[in-house]
Amino acid sequence: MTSLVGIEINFYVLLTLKILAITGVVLTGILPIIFGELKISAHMQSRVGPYFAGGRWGWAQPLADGIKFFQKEDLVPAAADRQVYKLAPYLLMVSTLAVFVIIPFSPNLIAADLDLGIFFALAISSLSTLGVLMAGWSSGNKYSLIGGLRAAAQIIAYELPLVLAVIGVVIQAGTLSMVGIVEAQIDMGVPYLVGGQVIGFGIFFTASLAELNRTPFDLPIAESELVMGYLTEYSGFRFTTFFLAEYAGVFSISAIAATLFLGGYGFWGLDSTVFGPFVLVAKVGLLAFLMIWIRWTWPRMREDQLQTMAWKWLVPLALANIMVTAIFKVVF
Amino acid sequence: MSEYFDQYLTVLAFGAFGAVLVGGLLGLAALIRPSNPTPAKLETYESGIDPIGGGYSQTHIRYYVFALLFLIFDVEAVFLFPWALKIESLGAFALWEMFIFIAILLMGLVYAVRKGVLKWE
Amino acid sequence: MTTSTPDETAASEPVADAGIAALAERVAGIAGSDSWTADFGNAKVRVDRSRWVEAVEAVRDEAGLEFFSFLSAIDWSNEVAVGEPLEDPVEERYEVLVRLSSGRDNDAVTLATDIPKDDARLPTLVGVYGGANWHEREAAEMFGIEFEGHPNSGKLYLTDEFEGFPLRKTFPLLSREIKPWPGMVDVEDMPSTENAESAAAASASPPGDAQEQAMPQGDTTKGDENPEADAGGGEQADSPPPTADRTDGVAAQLPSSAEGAAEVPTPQSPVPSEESEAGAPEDEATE
Amino acid sequence: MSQALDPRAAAHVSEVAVSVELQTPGMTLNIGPQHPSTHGVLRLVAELDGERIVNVEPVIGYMHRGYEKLSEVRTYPQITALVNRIDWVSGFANEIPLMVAVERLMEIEVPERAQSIRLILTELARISSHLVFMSSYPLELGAATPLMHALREREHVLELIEGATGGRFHPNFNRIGGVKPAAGGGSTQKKVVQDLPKNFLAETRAAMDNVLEVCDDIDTLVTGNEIFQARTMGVAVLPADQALAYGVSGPNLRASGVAFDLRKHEDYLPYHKYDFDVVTGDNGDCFDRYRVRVEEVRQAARIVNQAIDDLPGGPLQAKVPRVIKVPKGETYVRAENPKGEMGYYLVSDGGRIPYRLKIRSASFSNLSILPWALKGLIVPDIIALLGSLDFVLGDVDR
Repeated sequence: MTSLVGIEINFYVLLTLKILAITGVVLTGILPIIFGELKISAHMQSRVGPYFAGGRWGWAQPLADGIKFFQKEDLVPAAADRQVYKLAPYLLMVSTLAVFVIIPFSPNLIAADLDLGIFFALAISSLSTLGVLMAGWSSGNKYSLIGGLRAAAQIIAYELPLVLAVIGVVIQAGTLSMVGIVEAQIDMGVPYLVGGQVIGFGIFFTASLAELNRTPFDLPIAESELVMGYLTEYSGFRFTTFFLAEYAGVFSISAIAATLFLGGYGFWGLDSTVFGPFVLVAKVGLLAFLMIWIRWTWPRMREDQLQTMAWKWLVPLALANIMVTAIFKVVF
Repeated sequence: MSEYFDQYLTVLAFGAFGAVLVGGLLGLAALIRPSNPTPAKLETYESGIDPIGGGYSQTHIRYYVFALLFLIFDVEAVFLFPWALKIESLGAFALWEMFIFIAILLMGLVYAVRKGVLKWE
Repeated sequence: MTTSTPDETAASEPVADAGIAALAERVAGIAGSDSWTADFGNAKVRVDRSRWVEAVEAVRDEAGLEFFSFLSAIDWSNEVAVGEPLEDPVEERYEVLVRLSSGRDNDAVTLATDIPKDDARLPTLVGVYGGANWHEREAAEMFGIEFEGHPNSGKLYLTDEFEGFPLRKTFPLLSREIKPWPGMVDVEDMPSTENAESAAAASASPPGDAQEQAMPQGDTTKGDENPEADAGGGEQADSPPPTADRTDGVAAQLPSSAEGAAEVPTPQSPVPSEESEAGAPEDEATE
Repeated sequence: MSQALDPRAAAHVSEVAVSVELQTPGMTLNIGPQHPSTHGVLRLVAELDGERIVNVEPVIGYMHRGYEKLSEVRTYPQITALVNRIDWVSGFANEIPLMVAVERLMEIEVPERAQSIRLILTELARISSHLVFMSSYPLELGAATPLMHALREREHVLELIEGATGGRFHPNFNRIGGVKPAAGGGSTQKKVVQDLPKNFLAETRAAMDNVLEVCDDIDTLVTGNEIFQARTMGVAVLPADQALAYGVSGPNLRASGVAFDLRKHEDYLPYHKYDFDVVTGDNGDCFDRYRVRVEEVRQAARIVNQAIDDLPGGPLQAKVPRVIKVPKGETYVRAENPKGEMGYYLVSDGGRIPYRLKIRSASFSNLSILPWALKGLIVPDIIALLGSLDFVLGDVDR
């Protein structure tokens, strides 16, 4: 028996409630991010962007797109490896949703505060690359194949800085639990971004862009080179699954970054149990805006440059960050 | 034990929910979407003309050495997590020990860079 | 990144004909030829087919003409399937042209060689100028000239199945076979007697007057309202609509219908046309 | 391709041999004709080893319209309408060399005002063409935002061209011996000759200010960007000697350090009256090709401003016979078009239609260096090189 808000409820009922609540939060979280991507990019480019769907500001555009994709024909290329081709979106969505288990929206509103916490999140989230690789390989398309291979190369380059950047936080907090990390920051009075992990945050954010395949690391998709990379052959709602998973990924990685470095659900003077979810979503919005901003500003890197940057700069920098953090932790 | 089990049951449930979500929505879409495949539609896309050879042609993976390096450092990261958790209680000795560990690994990286294997060729 | 105004070009003035003649003479010397012309700003040196490659190479190295502008050919033919036949009969041959220029100043020369039609072969220039590759492929598929030693002799523009050599004068233009081009209206007589009369007047009076007499009222402004009309349409919009009187034969017959007009000394045609309208502002400005 | 001339090719052949030893059969990939980055319908058949290019064979001709053949059945004024469809991004500039060639054979002196108007519109065409490049090139490298900013200014420039000529892309504005009275006025019935629209000069001046501003914006947004520089600097270098031998011209040639600009060397338009610099690059890489174009927009704006300041008065048309018959003769007139050297080799036998019209288009020669230049690059660099060559398929295929 577990408690959500202090009332004893049957575990399975609670589980269902959690799933529904978090699905609701995620949906209400990613639809604005998708809409934000459309609108923010438009305004950055002196355009208006979506305008008609839904009446005001075109707010219903993401929904309209979803409904449109819902009606589209779903094609599996004759040359494709059908099983793998169909399995790939499942794997992607499963790994993306499983990450939401450990995101603390408030001290109590968390699906499961695992002991392994952040370690689990890192492990599960990199599974999505496997989905991408499967999609690329099984399409029977050369662009997709190259795109899938690029995705694999990318995770090799960026998984390590991502993990090493987290270790700095773990040293400071002394726990892997997500709630524990947030509470440590609340105790400390400032988020870790200010409290010693500036470099760690920079590395984590850069690497998470790469993990999400977003510009400037959108090599696996690379529209101008590989058409749509591993997504080239996907159509209809199967394509939408990838699309949703991408934005769910934006949400989850932003939430993890907010939890690790920006103090998660905590904010000075606000009661975490009540305002926690709003505070977290606001921080997620901030990071998502940063990602959108970067995407519509920067060109794309080349994969050799990406590897060089990861191995020659980020990995040594992350190790140095660990050492300095450890020294501070032991000495002071 | 029970709580541990419950926690991972939650994880499993979330994973299952993801699968059900995709499957359910795809199934729902299958009810209303058209399905009219023709050979031309099922052709893989290669810039508008018939593909040359198959899509599964052999290709040269340039990042093999990177993959090896990744493996080594990823294992290192697994070692680092427990150390990072307990460093406060373990004190200076653990600090030095891990520094030596990291230094040895870094030497490997420097060696790889000097050998030129990190050039994308 | 530098922005510069090269000294030798800053004061570049229109090229004097004498300069071009001198250039042509000099290049002819280098190419080992004594046949050159320098008309209309085009220094042209005629070299013998047997010395083609070495002449081009010598011109590149000794005259410093290292910029490869283009290579193409002319089909000198007395028999034509399209267009108008030549006024004076010529010797049947292909003339291969290569245009070379300097990358520093305005020196530029056309080298030409004649090859007979029954033996349309020429050694390739790919070894001298890399850029000759595509140009020679184009000339080969368009004229049927074989460039010996060319590393990649496949078709460039046309499909592999295409038969014939489109730019030969004897190659018919299929669309013209099916439907003759209405674009020749500007040299055809108008159906109305009024215009026929003014035609007589036009041939006897200076252009400005003829212009006014021949101008059907309001017709010329029509083109202005429709400036984006497509290729043929844009031209036609400026002219009166084609009439039943126009030539309906195939393209090869067009010249014969135009002969009448061609015999009249300029200005020949009374029909308000693209040119007549374009001429209007000038006439008025000078009045 | 001659091995002796081409040490790079030889080096690549040895590389290929190494790959063969490793028994990695390559992948053959079609890039184009339906591809986001091939500017239309270019097709590259690339043999890849991983992502590295072993050999590449460009396939062109999807847009071949046979303009040289069509020219042989059209009168000279009709050909104008054909040629401004060759490089449609700078339609006006295509007409100029043909007009000059005809005028040269007919020995017509074009009035000064017409020449200046031609010059202004040619430079506007150059600006609009280069703005397309400045917008599409970053897009091909993955940055979507500069596209909108550069295209917005191009729209204003196109409006100017439309105001003067009546056409945005295909002005068909030149007449043998001068230019056509503008679409806005030009009623011959009223005997009023109105050549340029009323506010043309003021609007052009304002547009030039905006163009210069957008150049600065693009500099801030793109030129200084480190990722952009990493993607373009030192990538796909075209050495000057190779560029010349392949007939690469225009900004692509100047980026390789050759200060060759036909506006300085030829007299097809009165460029000698105006002050402007020939922009050259140092390395011949993609970055230089980009930089040269941005700088050329500034120079073009400078020329336009000067030309507006002292636009001569006078007639728009020389006296020409109403039916154009070009005397017997041959000439070649070339002009510095936005894409490079555009030339017409005109052979007339004295009739109303040309006997032969060879169209030398810049993009054709610029693109012919591809098989040489692409060897040994990797897939992302193909796009970097293709974009930096700034070709238009209509100009390649004609």
